Amino acid sequence: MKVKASTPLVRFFLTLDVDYNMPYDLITKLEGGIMMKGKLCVLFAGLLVLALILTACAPGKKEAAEEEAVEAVGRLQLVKERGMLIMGCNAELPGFGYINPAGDFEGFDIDFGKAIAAAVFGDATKIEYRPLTAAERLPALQTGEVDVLNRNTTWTLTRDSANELDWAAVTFYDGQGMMVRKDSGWKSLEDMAGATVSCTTGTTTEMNLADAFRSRGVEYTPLLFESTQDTNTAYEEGRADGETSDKSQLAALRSAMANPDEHVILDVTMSKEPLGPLTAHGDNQWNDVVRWVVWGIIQAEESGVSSKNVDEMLSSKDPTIQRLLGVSGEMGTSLGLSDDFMVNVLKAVGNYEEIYERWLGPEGINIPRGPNRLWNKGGLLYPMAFR
Amino acid sequence: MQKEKLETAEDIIICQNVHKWFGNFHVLQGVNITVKRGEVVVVCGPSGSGKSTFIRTINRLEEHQRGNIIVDGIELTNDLRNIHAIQREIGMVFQQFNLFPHLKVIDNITLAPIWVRRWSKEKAVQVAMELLERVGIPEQANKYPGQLSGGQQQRLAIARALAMQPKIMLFDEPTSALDPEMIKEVLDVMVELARSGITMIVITHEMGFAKEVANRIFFFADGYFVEHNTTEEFFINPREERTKSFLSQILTH
Amino acid sequence: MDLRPEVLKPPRVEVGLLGWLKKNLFSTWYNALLTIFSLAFIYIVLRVIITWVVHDARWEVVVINLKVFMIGRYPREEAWRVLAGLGIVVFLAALTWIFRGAKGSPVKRWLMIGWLLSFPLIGILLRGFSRENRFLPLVSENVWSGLLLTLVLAIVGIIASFPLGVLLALGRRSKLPAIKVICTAYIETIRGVPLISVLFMSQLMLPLFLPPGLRLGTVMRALTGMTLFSAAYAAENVRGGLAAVPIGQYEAARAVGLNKVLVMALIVLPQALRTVIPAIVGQFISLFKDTTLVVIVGLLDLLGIAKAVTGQREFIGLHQEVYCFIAVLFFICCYAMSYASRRLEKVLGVGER
Amino acid sequence: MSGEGVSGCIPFKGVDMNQRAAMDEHRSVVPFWRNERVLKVLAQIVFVILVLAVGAWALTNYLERGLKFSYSFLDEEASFDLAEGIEFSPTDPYARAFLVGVLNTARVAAIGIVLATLVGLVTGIARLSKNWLVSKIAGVYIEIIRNIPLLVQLFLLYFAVIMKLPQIKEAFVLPGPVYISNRGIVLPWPRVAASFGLWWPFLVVALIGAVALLIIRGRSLKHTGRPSFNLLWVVTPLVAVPVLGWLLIPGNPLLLDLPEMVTKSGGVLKVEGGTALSSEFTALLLGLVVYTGAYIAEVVRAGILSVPRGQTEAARAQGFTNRQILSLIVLPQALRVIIPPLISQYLNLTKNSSLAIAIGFLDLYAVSQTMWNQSGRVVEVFFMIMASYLTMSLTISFVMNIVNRRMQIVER
Repeated sequence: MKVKASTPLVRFFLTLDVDYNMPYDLITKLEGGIMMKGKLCVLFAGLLVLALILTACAPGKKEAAEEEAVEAVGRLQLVKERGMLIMGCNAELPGFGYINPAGDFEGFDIDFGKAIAAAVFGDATKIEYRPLTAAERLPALQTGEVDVLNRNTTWTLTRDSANELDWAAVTFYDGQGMMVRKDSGWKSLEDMAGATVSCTTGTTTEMNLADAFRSRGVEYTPLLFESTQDTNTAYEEGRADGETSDKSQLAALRSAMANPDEHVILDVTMSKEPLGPLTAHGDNQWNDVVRWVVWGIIQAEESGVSSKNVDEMLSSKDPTIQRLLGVSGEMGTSLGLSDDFMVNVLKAVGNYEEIYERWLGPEGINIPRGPNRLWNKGGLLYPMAFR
Repeated sequence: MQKEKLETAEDIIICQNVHKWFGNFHVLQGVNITVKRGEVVVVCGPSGSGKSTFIRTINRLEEHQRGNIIVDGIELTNDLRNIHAIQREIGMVFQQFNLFPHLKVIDNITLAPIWVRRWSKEKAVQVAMELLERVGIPEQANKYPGQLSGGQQQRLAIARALAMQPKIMLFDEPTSALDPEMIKEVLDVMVELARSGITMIVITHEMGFAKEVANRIFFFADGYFVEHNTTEEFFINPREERTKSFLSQILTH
Repeated sequence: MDLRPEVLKPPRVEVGLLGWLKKNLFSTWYNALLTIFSLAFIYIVLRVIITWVVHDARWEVVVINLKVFMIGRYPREEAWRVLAGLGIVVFLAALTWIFRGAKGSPVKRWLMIGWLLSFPLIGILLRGFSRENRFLPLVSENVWSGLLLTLVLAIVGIIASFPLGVLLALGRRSKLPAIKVICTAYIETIRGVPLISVLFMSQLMLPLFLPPGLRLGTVMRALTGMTLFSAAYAAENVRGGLAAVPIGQYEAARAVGLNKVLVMALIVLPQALRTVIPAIVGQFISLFKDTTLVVIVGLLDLLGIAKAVTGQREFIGLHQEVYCFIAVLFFICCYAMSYASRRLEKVLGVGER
Repeated sequence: MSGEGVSGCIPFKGVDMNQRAAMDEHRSVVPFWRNERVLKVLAQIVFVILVLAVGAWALTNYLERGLKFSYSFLDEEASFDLAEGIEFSPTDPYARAFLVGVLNTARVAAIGIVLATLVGLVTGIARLSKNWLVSKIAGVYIEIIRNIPLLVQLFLLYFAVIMKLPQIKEAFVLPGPVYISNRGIVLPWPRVAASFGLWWPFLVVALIGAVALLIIRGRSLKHTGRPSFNLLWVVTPLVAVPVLGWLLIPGNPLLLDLPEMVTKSGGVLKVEGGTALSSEFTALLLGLVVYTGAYIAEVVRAGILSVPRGQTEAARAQGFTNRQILSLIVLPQALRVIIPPLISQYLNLTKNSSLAIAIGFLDLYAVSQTMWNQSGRVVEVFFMIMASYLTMSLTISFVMNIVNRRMQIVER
C-alpha cells in the first residue's frame, strides 16, 4: 500500500511543485487553551438552564391542554377560546395558496379559510396559516395541529375512512389532466409514446398516472418531484415532455409561465378530483360549520348576494336571502355561530363567484369555470338548502 | 466501639496478602506490609515491578481484587463510606505533579478543603497560605501552575496534598520528573515533612533521602515485597540476592 | 587594527514586482504554463460571471423580496422585535469586543451573564406572550421563517444539544458497560444516518409516538430533530476534549478526596470543554448550513423562502438570481464565522500555558 | 505463590484476632447504597430501565393510535412507476421499489467517492503549489464551496444550471458523439458482442498476471527495501494480453455503442444507445463531488503539512531528490494522517446523497418517501431507511479501516 513516485498520478502532482516545507503552524493543535475568567461550569449550567427555558417556551403543555379541551367541548369552542383559526394550506400553488411579496398568504383556498374565520369571529384576519407539504398534510390534521385543512386535497374513500378525516364540502371539482407543449401536436395520452412526464410524488396523481398509461399500454418515463413547483419547473424547462396534475393546477401553472400560449391541457381526464376543506374525524359540529360556510358562499352566488350588495340585501324580501343573512331564522345559532355569520363572510371574501373571479378568473390564473358553475348553469355546485 | 479500638492500634496501614491482576497479568502477588504511625517508609525496586500500583491500591486509585487493606482502622471495602474516609486520610504526590492547570496555585490547594471538608473560603485560604509558606512558595499564590518551575510545581503538589490534613502521605517517585537542580528543593520539603511526624510511604530511588529520614526500607520486585529492613541494615547488609544486585546497580551511578 | 567584524546590510533578495512574479508565477517552464492556463481560466470565469451579474440578471426579485428573505412571514407590524433582538446581540457583541482585553475585570462576568440572559430574552421578545397581549402579542414560532428561522434553528440547536452531548460523551466514556453501550449505540446510529432521516423522524414519526394530548408545532419538531442529531456530534467533540485531559488529572482529583461528580464538574469538564470550543464553533457552522434541510420537511427557512419566491408570478423561474443571492448570503455568514473561529483558535492557543 | 515466602518477615502485630473478626463482620454488613460494586450494577439497571421505559411509553402511544406494525406491504403491488435505475414497473412489489432506491444510492455514492477523491487530491495539492495563482484558485474554490450549504449548491446546479441547458431538440453534440441537454448526458459506451466469450479469458489472465506481479514486487520491496522492477512491468501485461487476444480472435469482442438521436412514434425526441446520465443524477453527482472534493482537499493539505519539517530536512541531508522526498518520506507519512478523516468524508458523501430528494433523483430516501406516502407505513419504512444507511456507513468504515490498518503496519 505504498504510494510510489513512479505512478502517473503522483508524477502529475509533482509537476505542481509542492512546497511541502510550508510552515507547520497551520495545523494548530489546541492543547491547553486560555484561562477564561468566568467559570466554564457556570456557563455550562447556564446553558442547561437556557435549554430548559427554551423547552419551556415550547407550546407543548398549552396545546396539551387544548387537546383535552377539544375532547370535552369540541373544536369550535376551542377555536373560539384560542381566538385564532389554524388552517393547513399550500404555500406554493399559484391561484390557490401562495405567499405574495408582502409575505402574506393568498389564493382561492386561503379565502375559504378567511371565510371560516369571519364566520367564527366576525373577523377574517384571525387566522394563522400552516403551510404543509403533500406528505405531511393529513398527519397534521389527524394530530390536531391544524383545525381545518384546505390544501387541494382530493376526497377519496380511503382517506375518508381509513385516515380518520371528514371532508366538509367540495369547493372545486377537478380532474387530473396532462399539459403538453402545443408544438408536440399531441391530442391524447396514446400519442405520447416514450414521453417523459413530470409529476409530484406522494399524491394520488402519481398512481393515476401509472394506471392511465398502463391501461393504454403506452410506454412513458415518470419524473418525480417533491413539490409542485419543481414538477412545473422541470416541465417548463423542457426536462419533461408533459406535466400531470389536477387540471386546475395545470391551468394555474400554465398561466404563470412565460408563454402560456405554447402549452395546452389535453382533453383527457385521468381521474375525478373533488377538492375541498376537511376536518378531523368525529367532530360533527365543527365539520358542519366548515361545510355550511362553503355552502353559504355558493348559496350567496345563487341568490345574487355579493360583498358589494350585502348591506342592501339585508332588507331583501327573499326568504332564502333572509335566512342566509340571518335576518330571519336562527341558522347561525344552531351551528354555534352568530346568526349573521354569512354577512361577515360575504363582507370579508364575497360569494363564490367573486372568490373564483379574484383568483381563478381572467384577472387571476384564468381557468374556465367548467364544472364549477352553479347547478342551474350547467355546473356541479349545488348548495344544500338553507332552512 | 470496634472503630475506637482499631484507631488506637499502633499500625496505621495493614496490607495482608493483597492481589491484583491487570487482565491476565498478575501485578500484585500477595503483598504484605504494615506501617506504623509516624513511620517513614521508603519503597524501592526495579521499574515495572508494581510498586506504584501497590501504593495506588492503598487510596483506591486501583482496586485490589483479593486480600485486606486496613488504613487507620478502616478496612478498604466496596463500602463508599469507607473509601471516602480512607481517601480523606491519605494525601498523594505524583511523579507528574498532576496539578490542575486551569486553577490558580491558591485554588489548587483550597479546592478540596472547600468542596470536601466544607471549610469556609477564608479558612481554606488561610491554611493554604500557611502551607505555601511551609513549602517555600508563598509569593506564587496567584499564578497558574504552568508558570511555575518543576520544583515549585512539585512543592505545590505537596502543599495541595497536605491541605486535606492527611494522616498519611504517599509519594510516587516525586523527584524523577524533575531536573537535577530542582530535586533538592523538593527533597528538603519532604525531609521537613518526615521530621514533623506524619506517616509517609515514599517510592523513590533517592537513597540519600532514604538514609537521612527513612525508618525502614522495603524492596519490591515481581509483585511482592522481597525484603524489608531498617535503613542501616538494608544498605550494609542486604539479605536477598535480588536486593544486592539492585543496590549495586543504583548505587554505582 | 580593528578586529571587529564589518557590519553589512543583508543583500537584496527580491527585485520589486518583477522579482515577485518570477519567484511565484514563472519559476520554471511548467509553472509559467500553469500560470498562463490559470489566467485564461480566471478570465473566462470572471467574464461569464460579470456579464451575467451586470447585464442579464434581474435583481429586482431580490430587492423587492428582501424583507421576505430576512423575516419571511413574521408579521410586518411586529418586525421591530426582530430588529430589537438583533440590536441586543450587536450591543453585546460590541461590548465584548471593547472589553476583550480587560482580563479578569468584573465587566467580563457581567457580559457573560448578559449573553446568558440575552437568549431567553430574545426568545420571549420574538415569540411574545399571548394573542391578547398589547405590547408583545404572540407570534407563534410556526410563522417564523426566512433567515430568522435559519438562525433560530441553528442557535437553539447548538445550545440545546450541548448539555445533551456532554452527558452522552460522559456516558460513552463510562466504565459501566450498559451505559457505555447505550450511549455509543445512540451516537453511532445518529452519526451513521443522514440528517434528513432524523428530521423525517421528528416530523412524521414523533407525533405518532407521543401521547395524543402532547403536540409540538412543526418548528418545535424540527428543533427536536436538529437537537437530537446535533447532540451526537457534540458528544464526539466533547469526547475528544475529555480524552485530551490527562489521566493524572482524574487521579490527582480523586487523591485529594473529591468524589466522582466533583472530579467531573471541577476538574475534568472545565479543562475538556475549553479545548472543544473551536470544534463546537465548527459544528455550529455546519449546523447553520444543515438547517437548509428543513426545507425538505416543508419548513420555510431561508432556502424554503427562496423556493417560495421563485414561485411568485412576476418572478417565476428566476432560480439563478434567487439561489445565487442566498448562496452569497450563506457564504458571508459562514465565512465570517469560520474566520472568527480561526481567530479565536489563535487567541486560545496563544493563551497561558 | 511467591509472596508467601516473605510473609513471615512482616509480622502482623497490630491486629489481634478480635479485630480480624470485627473486620469480617464489618465487611458483611455493608448496606447496598454504600457498596460501590452494587451501586455500579444498580446504576446500569436504572439506566437501562429508564431507556426501556421511554421506549415502552412511545410504543404504547403508537399502539394506542391503533396503528399496526407490519412489513407485509412489501409484497404488495407498488402501482407507481420509477424511471431511474434498474428495471421497474408499477406491477412490481414495494420491496423491489426499495431495492431500486438502494442501488441508486449505492451507485451515486460509489462513483461520487472515486471522483471526489480525485478532485480532492488535485485541489489539495494545488493548494500547496508554489505557483501563487494556482494555490489561490484552489483556495478560493475550497472556501466558496465549504461555506455554502450543499442543498443550496444542489438547487443552483439543478435549477439554475442544468435545467437551463438546451432542450433536447437543440442538444449540444460533442464529438464522440456525446449529447448534452437538460435531459442529461448521453455518452458512447462499450457493448458486449458475440465474440466476447472468447475474449474474456484473456482479460482474466491479464488481471491475474498483474496481481501476481504486484505481489512479487511487494515481497521484494519488503525484503530488499527497493522494488525489484518498475510499475511499468505490471502495466505492460495488463494491457498487452487483452490487446493480443483482441487481435487473435475473429470479430470485435466489444462494440462501441454510439448514442443517436431518434424520433419516436409520438414525435418524442430521444437519444438512444450509449449510456445515459439523467440530469438529476448528473446534478447530484456533480454537487456531491464538488462539495466533498473541497473537504477532501483540506484533508489532503493538512495531511501533507502534518509531516514535520524535520523529516524533509533529514531526507534532504541524506541527499534525496525532491521527488524521492515526496514519494518516500512525505506521502507515506501523510497518508496515515489523511485516511481517518477521509473515511468520514466518504461517509458524509454517502449520507449527503439523501439530498437527492430535493432535485428529483430517485435515491433510497426519495423512493422511501414515495413508499410511505402510498402505503401509509411510515414507521416501517423509516426503519428500513435507517438500516440501509447504517449498513452502508458500516461497510465503508469497515473497508477503509482495513486499508488504514494495513497502512499503519507498513509504516512500522
